[in-house]
Amino acid sequence: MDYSFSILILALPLFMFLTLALGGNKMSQKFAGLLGTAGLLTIAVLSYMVAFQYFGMDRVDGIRPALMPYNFEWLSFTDKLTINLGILLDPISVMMLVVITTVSLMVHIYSMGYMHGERGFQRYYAFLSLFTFSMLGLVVATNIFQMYIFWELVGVSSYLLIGFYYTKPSAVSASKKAFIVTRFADLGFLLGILLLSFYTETFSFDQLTADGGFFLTSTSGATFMGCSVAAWAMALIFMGGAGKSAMFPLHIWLPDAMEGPTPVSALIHAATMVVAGVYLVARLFPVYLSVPEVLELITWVGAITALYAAVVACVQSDIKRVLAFSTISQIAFMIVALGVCTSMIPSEGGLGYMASMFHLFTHAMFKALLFLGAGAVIHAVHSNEMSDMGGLRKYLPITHITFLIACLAIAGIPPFSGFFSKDEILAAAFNKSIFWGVWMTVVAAITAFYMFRLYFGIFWGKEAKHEHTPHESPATMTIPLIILAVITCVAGFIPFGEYITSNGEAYHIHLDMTVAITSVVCAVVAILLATWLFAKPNSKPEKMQAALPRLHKWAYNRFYMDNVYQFVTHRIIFAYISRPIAWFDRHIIDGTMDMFATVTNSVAEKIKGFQSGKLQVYVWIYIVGAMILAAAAIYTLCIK
Amino acid sequence: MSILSIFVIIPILMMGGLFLSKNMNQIRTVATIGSALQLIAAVALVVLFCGKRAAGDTAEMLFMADHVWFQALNIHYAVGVDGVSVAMILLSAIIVFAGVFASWKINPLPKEFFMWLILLSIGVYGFFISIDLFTMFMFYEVALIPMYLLIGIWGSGKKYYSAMKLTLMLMGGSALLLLGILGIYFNSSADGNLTMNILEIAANDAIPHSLQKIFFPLTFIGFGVLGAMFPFHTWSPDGHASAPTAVSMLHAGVLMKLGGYGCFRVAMYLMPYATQELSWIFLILTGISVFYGAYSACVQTDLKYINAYSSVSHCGLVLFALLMWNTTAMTGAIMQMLSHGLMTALFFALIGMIYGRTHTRDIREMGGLMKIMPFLSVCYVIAGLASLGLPGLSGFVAEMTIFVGAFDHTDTFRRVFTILACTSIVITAVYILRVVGKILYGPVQDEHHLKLTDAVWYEKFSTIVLIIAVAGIGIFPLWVSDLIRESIKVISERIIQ
Amino acid sequence: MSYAEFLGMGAELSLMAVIILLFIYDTFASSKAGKYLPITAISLLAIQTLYLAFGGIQEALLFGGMYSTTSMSNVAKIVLNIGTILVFIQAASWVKEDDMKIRRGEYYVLTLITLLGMYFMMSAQNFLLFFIGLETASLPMTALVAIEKYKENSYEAAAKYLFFAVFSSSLMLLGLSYIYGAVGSLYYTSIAANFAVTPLTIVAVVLFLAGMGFKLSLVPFHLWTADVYQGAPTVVTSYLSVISKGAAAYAMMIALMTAFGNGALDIWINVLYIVIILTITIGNLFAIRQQNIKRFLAFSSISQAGYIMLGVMACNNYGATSLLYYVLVYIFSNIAAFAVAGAIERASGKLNINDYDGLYKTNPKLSVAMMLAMFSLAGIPPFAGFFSKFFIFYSAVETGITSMYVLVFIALLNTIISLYYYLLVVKAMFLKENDAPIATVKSDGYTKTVVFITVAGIVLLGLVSWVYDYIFSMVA
Amino acid sequence: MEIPYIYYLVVSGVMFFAGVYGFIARRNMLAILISLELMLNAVDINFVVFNRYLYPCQLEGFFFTMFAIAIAAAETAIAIAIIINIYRNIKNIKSDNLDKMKN
Repeated sequence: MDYSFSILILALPLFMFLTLALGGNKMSQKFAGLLGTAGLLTIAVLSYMVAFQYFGMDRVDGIRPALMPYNFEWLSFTDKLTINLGILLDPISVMMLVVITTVSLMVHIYSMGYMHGERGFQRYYAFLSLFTFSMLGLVVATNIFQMYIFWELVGVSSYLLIGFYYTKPSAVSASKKAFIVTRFADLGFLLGILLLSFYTETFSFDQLTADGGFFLTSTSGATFMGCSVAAWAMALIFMGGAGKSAMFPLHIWLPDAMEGPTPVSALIHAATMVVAGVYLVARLFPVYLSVPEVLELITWVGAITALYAAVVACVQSDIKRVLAFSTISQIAFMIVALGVCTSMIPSEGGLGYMASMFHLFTHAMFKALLFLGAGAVIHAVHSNEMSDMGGLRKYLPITHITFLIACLAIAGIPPFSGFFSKDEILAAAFNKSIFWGVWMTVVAAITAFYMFRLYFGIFWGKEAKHEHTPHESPATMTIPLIILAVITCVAGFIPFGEYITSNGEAYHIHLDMTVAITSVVCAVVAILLATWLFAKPNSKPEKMQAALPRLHKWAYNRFYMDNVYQFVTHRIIFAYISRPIAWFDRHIIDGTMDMFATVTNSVAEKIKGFQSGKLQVYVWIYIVGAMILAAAAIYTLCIK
Repeated sequence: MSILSIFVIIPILMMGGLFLSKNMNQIRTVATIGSALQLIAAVALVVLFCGKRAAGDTAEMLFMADHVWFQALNIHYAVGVDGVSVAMILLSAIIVFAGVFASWKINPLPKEFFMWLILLSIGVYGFFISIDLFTMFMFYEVALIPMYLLIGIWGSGKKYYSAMKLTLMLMGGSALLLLGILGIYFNSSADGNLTMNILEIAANDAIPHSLQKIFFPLTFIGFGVLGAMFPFHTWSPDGHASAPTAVSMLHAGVLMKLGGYGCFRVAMYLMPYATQELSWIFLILTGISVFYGAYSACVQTDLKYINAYSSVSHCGLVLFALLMWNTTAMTGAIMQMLSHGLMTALFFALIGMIYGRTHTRDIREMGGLMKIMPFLSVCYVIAGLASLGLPGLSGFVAEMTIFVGAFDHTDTFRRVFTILACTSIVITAVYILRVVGKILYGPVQDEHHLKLTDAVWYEKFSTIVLIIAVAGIGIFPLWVSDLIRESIKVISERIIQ
Repeated sequence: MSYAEFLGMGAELSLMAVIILLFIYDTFASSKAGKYLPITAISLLAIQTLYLAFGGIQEALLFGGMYSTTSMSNVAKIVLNIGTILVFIQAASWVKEDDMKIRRGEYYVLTLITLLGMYFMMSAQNFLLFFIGLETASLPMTALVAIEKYKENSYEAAAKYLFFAVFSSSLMLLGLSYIYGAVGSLYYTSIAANFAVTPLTIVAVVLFLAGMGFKLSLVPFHLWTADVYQGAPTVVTSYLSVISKGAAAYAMMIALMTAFGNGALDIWINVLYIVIILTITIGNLFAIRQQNIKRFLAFSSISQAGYIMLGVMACNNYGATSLLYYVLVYIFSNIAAFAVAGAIERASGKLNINDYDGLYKTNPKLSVAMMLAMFSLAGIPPFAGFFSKFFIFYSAVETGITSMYVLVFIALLNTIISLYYYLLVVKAMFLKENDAPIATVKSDGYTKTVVFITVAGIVLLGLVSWVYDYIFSMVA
Repeated sequence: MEIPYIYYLVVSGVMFFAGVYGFIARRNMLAILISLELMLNAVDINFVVFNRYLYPCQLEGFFFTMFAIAIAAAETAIAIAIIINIYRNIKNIKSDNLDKMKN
């Protein structure tokens, strides 16, 4: 079958970006918006075609082979190591294509309403296209270095979009923070790639993942600080993923990233870019399987993050921050799901792979929905603070309904999509060990709790004063909500195992009833608790705060992680390294150089006395000099 | 008469033209036409070179020519280019071209300014084309001395001090160099017929190991001073800070590359044994300058100082990669020279333009320029992204090549320094974003800035030329790296064997 | 000895002829015709130079071996002649002044007599002739230094020069007498033949070096230099700084290479080693602090003398060639500097470096000339000074002795210091802002000519390799 | 009986260094001039003595001495002229006054 048109999926957004960036300020806002949206619509259609073709194609001995319609040499380091740019089509990349283009399309449409009349509207669309281009390039990467390239590009486009309101200092610092933290993670990624490529002498995925054995043999023997080099390489690469996917302790950039326009948060910081880490691990899944100790690490990181983020989300008052932390926690679910895998075969411990991909898919939809909904709310009340909201359900009916659907989905209530995917994850966790199962179930329960705290806080509770009564958003904003809501309702029934599994063979999803029931029960209990606390305005929440103040305070301040970072960057880097170095440079190094000059001058000053102008002194020096020279010569030649 | 001599003849003619020209317009015409011709010639040279290579001419140097100059001392005027020199010539041509436009409204004494600038470019071109030690050294010094007047007359700040310091330190470097060159020459051949021709010296390979250990440090430090190697870099912050725009561009963009070029063309190529023996010392020094420069850039408040220190860091990376002496790393080093040359030139051009409007370079006194002068700000962001190694711009390609190459060494010592060097990409991001955040974003600091205007056509032109070059290398790196690699191979293999 | 042999000393004879002609002209010319004296002197000397160059003077050994003409000495004389011509051109505008009118004849005659003395000194193969030449060169020089006898400082300069000269020459005589006592002859060849290293001969050689060190103003025998240079008329100073220095350097090289060539080699090599280091360094250190341009150039010429001595140290053909070449280049550079300084002095009476602030605004041509001279002295390419320095170092290292590398290294470090103070002058002229710079100088044709010629020389002497190769072919 | 030549050398040496001392110590320029004469004549004695005793069969030293005397005379003439000139200008001939130019 012919996939040559798939190049357009990359070419078009790049073209859109260039047009909007260079010609943007010539064209009207409306035109720019329509242009961008139209472009993205085409891209979406194209990627649906690809998906249709790809999944429509019948299996070759049980699996769908990976296709590489394009793969050309971009830069060659050595005879073996070359960076190629190309397009790799396999189940997960095609799935990602669908997710990205869908959400991106929604966001494009939505933004026409949300960003209406903003300064730099064209710039905004240009950046969106740039991001779409980079993200698509990332998912279709044929080799790890191409992935790194686009990895950096999504980083920069997210930087640009977070800092979109560049006159707002908070936005600027947030964008800076986001870029630098992820950059730091990418350092690990880069070092990992270097290690990996040094031993395997290849970047390309199909060779790396051919079978884990190849990788192990090529690095066999080499160890560093007790661990095998393979483990180090994969751990470092995961560090990159953790940075992008905001895993603890590299998560701190994501909450601040909410300074960007809300649609951006929906697209980049909820649905697509932040799952890049998950995608990376999934991409290298066979390799990770060959280094179980790293998988163990991944599981722990994911689990801790999930719990941490969930707890913090319970007490945040800024609705976007709540969503941000829920995002972190949900991604952690996917990470855990990958971590708990033990083999390639879904039925024997490889379930998590499918589960995490499934959750990635559903989560992208309902989390985008949540953010867009939150955007609509903010649009209506011009504030992010829960205290300025409450009782909005009669003003924003559509938003209310869609938001509720999304909350149910994320809480894991059947029949919404979130239920199915999360259920698979929990099942996978229980497969690994009861410990992880319980842990994740608890987290799921907390998730339900804080989501409904949020829901009630926005749409119920007592009304806040509004200077002008809030009103429902324009159609451009509501239509995407509705579409996403619909997807959220039906996505759960997609036979996901047919399409994506760890070993590529079809796997029939069957609900593990015990797991499902426990999780649903927990969720319902949590929701009821939330209802009891927040549905009607009352003093119970304050009482609870008073009951355990320390915990609340810590949670509210996100366990002071940001302060730790503040300390590291400003105290250590700036005060204790940079300033001393700068001082050393100016005073010691430079001082030495200047010292040569000053010494020379002072010597010149000292000896000026010889030139006394007195003839007889001159003669005296003359004869003494001659005598000394003679004496020296005699000493060297005759006596010595 | 080789076509290479064109690169020396055109500037000389330009100086004649400038000398005769009466008013500003004539000066500009001469400068523009001349530099354009140089650029065309450089491009033509690249094409011819690639053509010859493609035609299977595998000689180490092409377009060679050799005229006896001082019979008695067998000093020749010998020229020839390999891929590296071609790349460097192209770089110089681009930057000179951009520099002419960057100093379109130079004042006072425009005529003298351009004449000195062109004299400098004569030195640069001559250095890159010549393969005779004496001629090379002569052109090297020709390139150095105009800096004194260019900074001293048209500079700003404490220009006298900076100019004097720069000149004296570089001359100190060339003093070591001269001794090294003489030493190399007098040991250039086992059988009495001495030569100054680099290729012949390399072919003879007659320098005794014991002497190599003396002359290698002499030459390497001698060039390293110009390459801003720690601890001989202190001329560069002051020098750059005080220099006028075009001069900073040429100086950081091209002149500092003379250092790196000389380091491998003379020091490493002619004395492979000493390179292997002693490279560790200089690895330490250059490794230091890589992150030392980056860290000191973090706390500077003067735009030009920030750039100067980042130049220290990047040029340190160049020498660092050279000292890894394997083909990949050295190729990366040359590409880093190219990319750093272009983007630093871009940086200094933009800083000059911003300074020309705000009359301050202190980042604490600026802010929100993105609103006021969008074009310059966007260009600045692009330059910044290039500098912190964003894929699709030249910096990324060079750095990645360097790191991959440097990683080829398995011994712990080099590993550690490679990883240290890698960390610089994070620090770079820190100080670049710090500046961007402070001066381009955020609220406007100074009400007077609101009246300022954006770039005018010649400024736009000069920046766009550079940006195109930066992006060109970043997006299509393959031809550059191929151009460089096969020439580097000869040298690296010579060192490794 | 026949007439034909006698032509062997054609250089001296022709010079004497020039002197006599000038003398007659000066004596009998009417005051009206008198103002053509300078051009006459210049053209006569030029003719004589051409005769030296193309007159086909044979190599000869006359007066029982006391006197010898070689192609090398011939070249050396040509070099000195060129310098003298340049000085004469420079002097032409000076002798037009009123209080010089009556003395212009004396000036030219005396100068040429000193030149004659140098000729003899350079051609000598016997210390008697050498000594006579030396004194013939230095005694009229005293009169020249004092020629503006009512001017401030001139008598002081003259007194210092004279007493110092006689003192040093008497020390040198003492040395020569010991050599005579030890060897029994004053012929270079026979001294070289039976020279034995004893404390006596060592003292003798050192005293000889001291005597020459005075003329070359090597440290520690240099202290007269700055005062005399400052006190003497600028034209005389430039003559003193280039011509007599060059002649002394050449004569000293000949004496050291032939008379003290083999036996005494390691005596003077070691002594000179120390002396060179002292000379270059001390000269530089003093030059840094000078304000008066003439004193400044005096100290710079001291350190230049140190570089010249490197050629003597090399003690081979390269050394001799490089020495002559260096002297030639140095003549051009220094005379350019003195010509500019003199022109400015005559116009404004200002001699301090910080009076030159902003000179470029008012006198672009002069300042450019001065700058090129400074660059050439500092050894900046593409100007001749760079080449001469490089070749001097080349010849020194060519010996292959390690200590020579060290010496060259020290010299190189000193070039940095020297660059510093040469740049100070450039800085004053080009960089410094000054609202009241020296007014535009109306310089006459002679000054223009000399500045033009010297600048042309500075630019071309290096790039045109023919000069060096010619000297080399003459030396070898 | 004959006086050994070493005695002459002692005399000449004493003369010479007396001259040096006088040159450095005396302040009157005429005295300095006289000291110079002492030095030159001491050297002349050396030449003559060496010639007479060591190399009696040649005349080189004698001739040298003659030239040296002649030159000394010339030098004295110039010196006197200059001293007179100084006297005209500053009305004394103390060598201390010759330090207008220094450093």
